[in-house]
Amino acid sequence: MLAYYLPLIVLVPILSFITLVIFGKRWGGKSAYVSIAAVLISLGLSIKALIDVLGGLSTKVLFTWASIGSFHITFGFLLDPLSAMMLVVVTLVSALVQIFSMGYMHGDKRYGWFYACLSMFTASMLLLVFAPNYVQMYMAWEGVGVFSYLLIGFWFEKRSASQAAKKAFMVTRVGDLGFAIALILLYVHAGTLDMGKLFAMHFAPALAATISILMFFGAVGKSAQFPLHVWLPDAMEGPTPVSALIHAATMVAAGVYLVARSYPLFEKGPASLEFVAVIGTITAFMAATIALTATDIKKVLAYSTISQLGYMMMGLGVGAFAAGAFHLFTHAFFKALLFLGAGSVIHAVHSQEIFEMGGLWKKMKITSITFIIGGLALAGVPPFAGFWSKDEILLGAYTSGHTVIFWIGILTALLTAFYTFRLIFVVFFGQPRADHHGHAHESPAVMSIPLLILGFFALTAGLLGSPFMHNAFQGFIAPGHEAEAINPLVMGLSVAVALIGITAAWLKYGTQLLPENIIGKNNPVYKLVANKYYMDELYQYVLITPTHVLARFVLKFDQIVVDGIVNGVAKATAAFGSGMKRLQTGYVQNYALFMLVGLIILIIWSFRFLGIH
Amino acid sequence: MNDIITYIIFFGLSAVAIISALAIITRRNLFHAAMFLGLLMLVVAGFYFLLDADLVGIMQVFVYVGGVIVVLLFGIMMTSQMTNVRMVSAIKQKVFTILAVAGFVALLVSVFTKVNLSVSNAAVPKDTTSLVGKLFMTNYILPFEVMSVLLLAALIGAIVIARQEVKQ
Amino acid sequence: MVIPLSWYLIVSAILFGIGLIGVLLRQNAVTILFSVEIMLNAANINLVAFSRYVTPSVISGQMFALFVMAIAASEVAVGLAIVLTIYRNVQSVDIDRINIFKW
Amino acid sequence: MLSSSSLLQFASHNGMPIWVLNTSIALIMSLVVFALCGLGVLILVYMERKVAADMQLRWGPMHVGWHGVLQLIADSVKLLSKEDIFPRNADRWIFRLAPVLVFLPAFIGLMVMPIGPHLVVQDLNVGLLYVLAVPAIGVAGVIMAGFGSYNKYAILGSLRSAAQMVSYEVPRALSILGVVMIAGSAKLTAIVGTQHAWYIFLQPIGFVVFLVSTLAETNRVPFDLPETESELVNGYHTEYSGTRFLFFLFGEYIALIAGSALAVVLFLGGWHGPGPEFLAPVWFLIKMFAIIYLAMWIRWTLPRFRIDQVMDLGWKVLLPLALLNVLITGLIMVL
Repeated sequence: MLAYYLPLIVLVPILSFITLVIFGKRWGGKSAYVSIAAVLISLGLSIKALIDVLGGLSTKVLFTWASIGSFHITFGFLLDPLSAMMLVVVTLVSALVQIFSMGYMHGDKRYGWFYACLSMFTASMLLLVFAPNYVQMYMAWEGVGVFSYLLIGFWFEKRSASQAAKKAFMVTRVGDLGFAIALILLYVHAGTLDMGKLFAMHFAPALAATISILMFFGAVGKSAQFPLHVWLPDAMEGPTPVSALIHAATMVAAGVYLVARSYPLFEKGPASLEFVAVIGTITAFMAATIALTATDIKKVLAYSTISQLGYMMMGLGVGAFAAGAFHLFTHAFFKALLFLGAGSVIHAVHSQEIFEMGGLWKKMKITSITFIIGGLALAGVPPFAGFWSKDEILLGAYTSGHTVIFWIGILTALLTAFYTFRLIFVVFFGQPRADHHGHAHESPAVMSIPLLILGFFALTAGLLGSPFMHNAFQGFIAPGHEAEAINPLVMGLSVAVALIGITAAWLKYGTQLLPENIIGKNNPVYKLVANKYYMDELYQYVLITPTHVLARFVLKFDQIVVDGIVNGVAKATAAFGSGMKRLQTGYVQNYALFMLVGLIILIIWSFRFLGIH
Repeated sequence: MNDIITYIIFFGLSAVAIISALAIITRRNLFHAAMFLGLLMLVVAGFYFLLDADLVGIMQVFVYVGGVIVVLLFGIMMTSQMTNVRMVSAIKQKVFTILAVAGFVALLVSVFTKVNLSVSNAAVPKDTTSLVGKLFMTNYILPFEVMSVLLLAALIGAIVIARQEVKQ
Repeated sequence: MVIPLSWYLIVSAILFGIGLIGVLLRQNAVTILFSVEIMLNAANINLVAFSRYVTPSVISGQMFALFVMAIAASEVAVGLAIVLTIYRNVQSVDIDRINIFKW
Repeated sequence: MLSSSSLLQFASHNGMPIWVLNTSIALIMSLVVFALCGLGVLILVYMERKVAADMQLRWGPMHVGWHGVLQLIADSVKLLSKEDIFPRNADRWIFRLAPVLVFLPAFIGLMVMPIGPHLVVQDLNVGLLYVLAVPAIGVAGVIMAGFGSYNKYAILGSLRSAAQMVSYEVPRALSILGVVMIAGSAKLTAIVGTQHAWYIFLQPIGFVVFLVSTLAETNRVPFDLPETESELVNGYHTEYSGTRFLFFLFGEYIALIAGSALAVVLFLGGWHGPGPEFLAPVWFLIKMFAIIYLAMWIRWTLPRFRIDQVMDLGWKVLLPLALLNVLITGLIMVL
């Protein structure tokens, strides 16, 4: 069965990008329609692809991109359940984000450029999802990086935005280095970068583990895992729809997708999976604790994203491949929902500080309801999407015998529920804490309708993988990985901690029952958490400051020693030249005379010594 | 007897040639120098006739006397520095130059007299004009074409260089 | 063939030397142009003489002489144009006035 | 060479070296041609005055001799007896040399003209080139005349004249190419010999271009820019008088004769004509004088060009026409 519509899924947004780069400035507000139309076409084709895959299609469309000797780089479109799922998620979230942006970005002076970047960002991600080989994946991976850089720094007039963009780009590059080394190792040992061939090959476990861990470094960077998570909270400087796109479907999902896609490779070196699980767990727990203290609505959501990504990695790491992918799927919806909801709130009150909000429930019904749906999904309350997938992951950890990881997961779930509802209670309930959002009102339809759609998905997406539907999703994604039997203990525990968390949040923030400060702000633990475990400072002192010192030393060395040598040579040459220039009289006749003398000498020499008679 | 008249012609031409060449480089009046140059060209044409190269001789007259000399005279008249030009260059290399050139000429002459040149007694072709034409179109077609391009370039180049900038 | 080849060569060498002196010593650009013409003609005499004496049936020497004439013609045209331009710019054709190529 | 085998035999019989014979014959022939030229010029001047008068419906010279035929003798005597004037700052040698240099090349050019089947002084292989090249030396004479006179009108006239002559040399030489291509030789006798049909019928464009550029070469009206009385007094010979002026006059008329003779040789079948062979020179002269009459007719009927028009005509009309003629001829010959 031919599937030549697949390239169109990527090509249409790229065309939209080219068009908008050329005409975006002239068209202004109208450029949104081009981009949205493009992404809707992609969405339609993606749904068709998904249906085809459900109908049993699994195909590759390949083009030869470059041939270097015996090394052929193909450019292709791989369609299988995992990529089909991702296609739909990416294009759907992208479409909704773009529609939402029509309201959110209304009147921005670089409107056309914004949509151009969104188009290309989406296209890069789609290309990454489609990649049948690591070369294409790496290229698309970097494309995602570049356009995330452009979008995070979209308001580059703001110094913090441009700094955040640089930080995001550079931190992810650290991870990319590992990825690149992994690819080189792969090529050296296997001679190919085609996934199908690679996965069918045999690798020594140690080698596979090394390669996998290096590759995982890439994912650590892109998916903001410990210890390279520091860029993501700062990336909140970008426009909120961009945050939604980054966090839900495109950028951070790329890392998880990489691990999921390369899962056969990881399985060849089991140690790497342990590594993934540990990193995921640390990330999940650490980010959750930081989220407890964050007061910026987007920062809270950002840390929750990191935490959830940690969950996904944990799931993948403990062997629950389908659960990890499933969580990626559900998370995309409710996290996009939460971010767009946050965007709606910010749009209304022009502030990001949660303690300046409050009582928005009365003014923004749609936003509030959908946001609460998203919060419930995130907190893991049944029957919302997040419950099912998170439960699967915990179950996977439990059944695979990772007890410590399991308990930390449970604890993290508790924290998640707590900080999510802390956010909800502070923002939407109680009294308005600052008077400057008296004018707050519900957002326009272009913003609220995407919220409703996402709310629907956040409510229902989880059911696809629930036991009620016989774990249809897992069966679809990973037919080999049979779904675990329901464990009432795990499920009950998870529901319990979610409810406990919500209750605690209600007690603390929904009522005045508890005193203002249970934990003093000077408590060292609080300080540690509020300062994000001093990670940024650590980087500052361990990496950046020494680098600066080294750079200054190198600069001095260059200025004094290297430049000294170079300038010395130049001065010597100049001195020699100014001595020799006396020979250059500027009179042609003078030169001609010396030519003549030279000629005479040459003739005599040739007669005398060459023996010409 | 026929030989005598040939000798007379040769020496006469040589004498005139050398005298006019000397005159060219010593006359302070450029117009006179140009006249002597014309004379020298005619004498050289005479040498060509003596050497049975009638086409080259005619061409010498045609190109040099009819063309080059006229152009030179034009140029001289336009620079309006015809008479009493300063002759000796400010560069102080007079003695050395004359020594070097004398040495060079002596070297050439010694070579010419000492080297035994193989002289052939083959017949001279009758109609050189058509032979030259054929050679231009066969063996020498590339130089011929290159030469035509060169002449065109020289023509355009001379016009471009010498044209006065038209000021508005 | 009564006159030996070397006589022609000697005459042309003398003419060449005279032209060379003119090029090296004269100060007027036009005179230098004249001197260059003398040298070219001296060389041409050589070419034709060799052609006549060494390869009488093959007239390549004459061909070369014709080519030299064409080159000389273009040389005069361009050279004169340059002299005129120099004259317009510095009101002189003395070449020691135009040593602006010097450092 | 007039030479016939009988003369050579005569020479060898009497022990006379061949070079003496050759040289003496050449000298005698030159003298004959010179005398003929002098006579021709006298006839031409008289003819010009009569033609001019005829064109203007008047008598012309009538007093000296029958119908004024001796007027020219009188004029010559007057000119020869005039004072020889040197302008004060004139460059004497140049001034003296100029008339000779105008006159002599034109005269030498006539040396290769074949008047009859064997009536030619020197029949060169490169005769055609010779008749083009040698008169070109006259340009130098014109410039010398202007420069030597130390007179601004003379200099302007001579520069104009030289520019004009050099410019028209190009279309003139190119217009002849067609004839050379058909005849397959640059030898004048050969050109005439192959001319069973007059080349004017085969080369009409060539003939027109040749005639017009010959008129310009010889500075005849309507191309007599160098001596436009109204602007340049009398051009390059403003300062000349007496004998030297006579030389210029001679030079100009000989140039006209040479041009007309060349036209006859190239286009009008040379000496060919009905009747016995000894009539050949007569036919030649008749044709030549027809051309000369045509030139005079043009002179007295057409107004003068401006200098820019002259240059335009030469470079923009005649040169392309001549090239076109060569192209067409070549195409026809190849096809």
